Amino acid sequence: MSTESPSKKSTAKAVEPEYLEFEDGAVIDGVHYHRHDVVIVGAGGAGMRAAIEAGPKANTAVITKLYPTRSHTGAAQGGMAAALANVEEDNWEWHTFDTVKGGDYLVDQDAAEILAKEAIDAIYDLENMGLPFNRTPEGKIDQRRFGGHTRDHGKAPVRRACYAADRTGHMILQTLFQNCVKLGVNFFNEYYALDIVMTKVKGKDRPSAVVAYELATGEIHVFQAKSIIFATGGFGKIYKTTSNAHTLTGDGVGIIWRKGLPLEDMEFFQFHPTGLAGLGILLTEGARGEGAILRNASGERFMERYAPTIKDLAPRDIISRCMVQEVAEGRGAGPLKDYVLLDCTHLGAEVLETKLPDITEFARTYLGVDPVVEPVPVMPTAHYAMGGIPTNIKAEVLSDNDTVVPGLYAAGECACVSVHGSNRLGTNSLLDINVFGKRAGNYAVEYAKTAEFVPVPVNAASFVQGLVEELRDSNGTERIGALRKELQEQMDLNAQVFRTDESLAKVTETIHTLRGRYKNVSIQDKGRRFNTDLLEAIELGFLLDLAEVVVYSARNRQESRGGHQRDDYPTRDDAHYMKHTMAYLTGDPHSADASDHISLDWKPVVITNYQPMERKY
Amino acid sequence: MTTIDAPRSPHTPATATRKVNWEKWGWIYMRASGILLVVLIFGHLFVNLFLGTGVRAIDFAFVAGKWASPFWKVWDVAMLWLALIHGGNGMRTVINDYAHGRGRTVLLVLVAASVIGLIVLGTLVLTTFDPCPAGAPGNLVPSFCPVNSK
Amino acid sequence: MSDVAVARDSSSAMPEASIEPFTVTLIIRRFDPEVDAEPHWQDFDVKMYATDRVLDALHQVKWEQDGTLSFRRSCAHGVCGSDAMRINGRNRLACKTLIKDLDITKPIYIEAIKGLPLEKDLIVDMEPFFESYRAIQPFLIASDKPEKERIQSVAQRAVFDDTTKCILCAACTSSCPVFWTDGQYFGPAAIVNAHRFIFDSRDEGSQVRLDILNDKEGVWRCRTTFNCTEACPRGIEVTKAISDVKAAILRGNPGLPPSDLTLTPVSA
Amino acid sequence: MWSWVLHRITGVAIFFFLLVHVLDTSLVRITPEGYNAVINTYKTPILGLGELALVAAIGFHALNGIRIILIDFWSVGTRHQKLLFWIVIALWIVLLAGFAPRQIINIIAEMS
Ligand SMILES: Cc1cc2nc3c(=O)[nH]c(=O)nc-3n(C[C@H](O)[C@H](O)[C@H](O)COP(=O)(O)OP(=O)(O)OC[C@H]3O[C@@H](n4cnc5c(N)ncnc54)[C@H](O)[C@@H]3O)c2cc1C
Ligand code: HEM
Ligand code: SF4
Ligand code: F3S
Ligand code: FES
Repeated sequence: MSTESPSKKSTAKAVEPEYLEFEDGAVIDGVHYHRHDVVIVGAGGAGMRAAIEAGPKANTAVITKLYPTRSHTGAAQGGMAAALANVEEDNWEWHTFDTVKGGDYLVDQDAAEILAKEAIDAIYDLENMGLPFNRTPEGKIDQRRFGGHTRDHGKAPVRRACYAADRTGHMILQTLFQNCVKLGVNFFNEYYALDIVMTKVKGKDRPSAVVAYELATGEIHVFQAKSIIFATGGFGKIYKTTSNAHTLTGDGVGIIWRKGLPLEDMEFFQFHPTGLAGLGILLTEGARGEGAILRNASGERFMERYAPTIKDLAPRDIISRCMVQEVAEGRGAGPLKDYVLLDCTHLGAEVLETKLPDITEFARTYLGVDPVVEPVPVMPTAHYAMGGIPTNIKAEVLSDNDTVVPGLYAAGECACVSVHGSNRLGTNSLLDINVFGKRAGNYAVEYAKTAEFVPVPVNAASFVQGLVEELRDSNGTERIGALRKELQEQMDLNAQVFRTDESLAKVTETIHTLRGRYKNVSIQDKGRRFNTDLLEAIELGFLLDLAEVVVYSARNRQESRGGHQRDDYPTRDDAHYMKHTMAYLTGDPHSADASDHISLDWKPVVITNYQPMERKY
Repeated sequence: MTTIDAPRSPHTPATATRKVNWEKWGWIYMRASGILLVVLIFGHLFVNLFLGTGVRAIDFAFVAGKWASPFWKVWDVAMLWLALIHGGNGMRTVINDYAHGRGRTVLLVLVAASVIGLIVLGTLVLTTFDPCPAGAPGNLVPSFCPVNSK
Repeated sequence: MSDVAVARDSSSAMPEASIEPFTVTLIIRRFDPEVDAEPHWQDFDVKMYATDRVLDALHQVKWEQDGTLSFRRSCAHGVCGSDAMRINGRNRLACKTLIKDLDITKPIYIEAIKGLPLEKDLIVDMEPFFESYRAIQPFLIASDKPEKERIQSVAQRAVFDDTTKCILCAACTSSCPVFWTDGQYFGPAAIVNAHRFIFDSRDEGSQVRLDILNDKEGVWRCRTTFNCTEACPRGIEVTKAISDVKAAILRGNPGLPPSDLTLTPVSA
Repeated sequence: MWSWVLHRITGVAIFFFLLVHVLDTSLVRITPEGYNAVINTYKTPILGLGELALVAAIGFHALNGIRIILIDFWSVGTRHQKLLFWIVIALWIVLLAGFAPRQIINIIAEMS
């Protein structure tokens, strides 16, 4: 271990903190040290798209807690939007408009323009990499309709979603992985990033390394890098009912949050109305498009009461809210009266088998319910985090409304550019991960080409070492499973589609108590190899942090907009809230009053072409 | 606990060496010979075990009588070659699956040796066969033998 | 406690009684590399609902009884390929196997997939599996640089549709008796992924992949036992894919269908 | 799986029988007496049953061999592999039903 700084410029003063000098691959005091120009955290769609750009141009490493092909991008079904105009007239400007309107005007319009414009190349890139899109009779990429995508600013639905059967996400994930294999991308599989090291350079915090925990061995690795890209996906697991994977615990967003960097628009979470009850597995909107009907316990078609004209085809947010209301007022079906029913029985076996084979299979497999003869239990399911790590259009992470953190990038669901505003349009997320994943990769390389390595302090790994050892030695009485369950249930009850100041206050209280109980947690697995017990505890820590920011930001936004529906403030309030929420961690998270450790700020929305209008279809 | 070797130590595709591809031809041979063997073996079994009084009918005279005809000679030579090579190659597959290292080599050599040995032996027997060996008693040899025409 | 009677009662009265939890015994093959010399079987009783999956049962053990139980999982609905394991002697995804579809009057036996090195409990080392995958060059090899998409007819796209569904769960490879013998065989999953490109009309690397699989450890080792086809949670006709590759090797080319495009000149 | 296990077992068994069979048949080249002596042992009841097993084994191996060949070369063979397997079993039973009674009668006749 050397006390010398590798940075030649800082030789003058000996009072600088101690820095580590090491070779790539060195092991010092049991900690492994690596050095790469670019380090990407996460190997979902966004991470691998970035790796495909960065891999060939710079010394790149990808750290991922899952084998790349296990990432949740693979679960996406519907499609990926791009105005190719392969089947009918379309252009990217219409796509921009739809995105802005879909996001209830909280979208940064410069970013939305890039999204829509670069969508076309993003699709061709994927096709050229080998993605097996469905084809038109002319052999071109086929396209289909999707909610909210229209021609000429809302005149009629347009066929804009490129797709590969109902497995678009799967194909994207596989294709990107295949190309990573082709390029020989350097993956560190089943490495959990748990911290980012910030080094003070000329009084400013600069990211110098990522600290990761290797699942197989329990060893700690420090990855020094010039550019670091976060692509760690969403955090749907703060909710009980979610379409998200067990592993979507928002680690990346949590790491950034703990460093005092801001998180943007965290109150906006998309709830998809038709998830399989209790499981959250998604049933496509297409079912209602085909004529399926939502019913309560007494068989009543309750949407008739709430939306007399469009009934079951009302927007996602409205339907989700009505469903929750039915259940809250005791009209839920089932033994616990905790779900409503999606009735497809009148559609007939043929429509179900041919047009909706997937949901038919899911319902049969997972609920043992055959949609041909019985209605399917459904409830809204937490689906997508619109908010996340704030970035600009170069995918650079921001430390406030406009200051860039040099060398730090974020892309995909963990980031907030913001192209989704307060409500994401279907098929725009697969697009987001490709467009901004690619950008992140390119800008990260560009930066790494000229930048110097930021020195890594000697104690770089100590935070993670402490976290891991403390938890491993923890012999408390609280079970992680029980704490997580309570968090998720309370979030479902109080911070789901239907929020009031009262409910949000209640769940804030829950989170505070859970945080206290979390200190007394019991870790039964004391081993080093594949200690998933320990990692679930760490993940729960991130979930608690993020749930609190979501709730706190939601409490502060006293209006209803897109995915954020406040019952006590049921309308959109552009005068006060036409702006992004920026939340910062400013104190000890254990303090009783959330306002003692979270502070909020606002960030203006970038408006280029489209002035806010009432959102109706 | 399962322990396995590293998969396929450095891979050299067939094109790199351009040798005869034994795996492919072996595979094809198993099928081609299989088809022929169905005819040959069932014919053989039918004639030997089913016609007449089954295995009781078999004795030197029966065999010699059959082999007096070139038709059956060719039949049996073909069956001998096809079946032994088919079986030998099949045994090779089985050994490759379950035996490793020295044991594998030993077993493979044993199989190869017995196949070659038996093919040579069987072919010699068939080609040099004399249905009426000198000095054999008439009741043991076929009726057409000179012993019996006296 | 083994409450077999409860299980029998509720199973007979399903689905009405499905809201009543019943007790199921899991017998899990445990192995902790830091402690055990050999794997051993351990029983757990869990309270389950008819609609629960084996994955839920494993979670209940991990979350409420024994936190040391280790297994992989992510999506929980059969699309990520994390949790292939041997359940009652058959390779399945734990998240796609419902308790009620098993015979709950008997204990459920759960162990890691076979043929790959056991790491801990239900976790195996997947590296040999992925090494075979990488060896068949699982990516599009094409020299042209089109401005837009490459043209491919609907029929050409259909030829390899089945094998694009693979989620690399290893259920097939680790159910193959030939793979069990020495782990040297490429295995069905690698062949499935080679098939996906060999029969893609846009690909130019078919010959290379056919050569790789025309090898000692290639397709000829498949003895058409069909275990792979039966294990595949995505319903891929694995053995058929292998047969297609064998046929292509014998033929010397993939024998793709001709482009049947109804192309109208786009010059105007 | 089981079709393959049986195919393998029967294949190996037949191979070993064939080794012995070629050797004993070769005795014809040496002396008719020697050959007949050996062939007579085939006519004991125990080996009579063994012969039945041999025919059963060859029968299964051959029928299943044809099934494998169909799977390999018939474009929809893989899809019907289970059906083909049951056909193999059915034909095999028919084959044995034809052969076994005669063989058993022969065995009994030999014993008396
Ligand atoms: C059921 C479902 C259906 C959907 N359908 C559509 C659709 O049709 N169209 C559409 O556009 N969008 C859809 N979406 C949304 C879209 O799929 C996701 O938002 C998008 O795939 C997210 O990609 P990502 O790369 O950001 O994250 P992910 O694919 O989730 O990847 C996250 C990666 O980060 C890694 N990671 C996480 N934490 C750590 C850590 N601590 N250390 C190291 N690595 C870590 C993981 O290993 C993983 O590789 C759907 C989402 C769901 C859940
Ligand atoms: C009667 C006609 C026969 C047919 C149709 C036949 C067919 C086949 C076929 C197609 C295979 C290849 C199996 C595969 O690749 O999975 C095979 C394998 C084999 N055969 Fe035959 N065969 C016949 C007779 C014989 C005979 C007479 C013997 C013994 C000498 C024999 C011994 C074997 C062996 C040992 C194998 C290898 C088994 C394995 O790899 O699992 N077969 N047979
Ligand atoms: S072919 Fe099927 S069983 Fe094999 S890895 Fe792919 S999905 Fe899994
Ligand atoms: S299980 Fe194995 S033997 Fe062939 S048919 Fe499947 S690869
Ligand atoms: S957890 Fe993803 S396939 Fe089972």
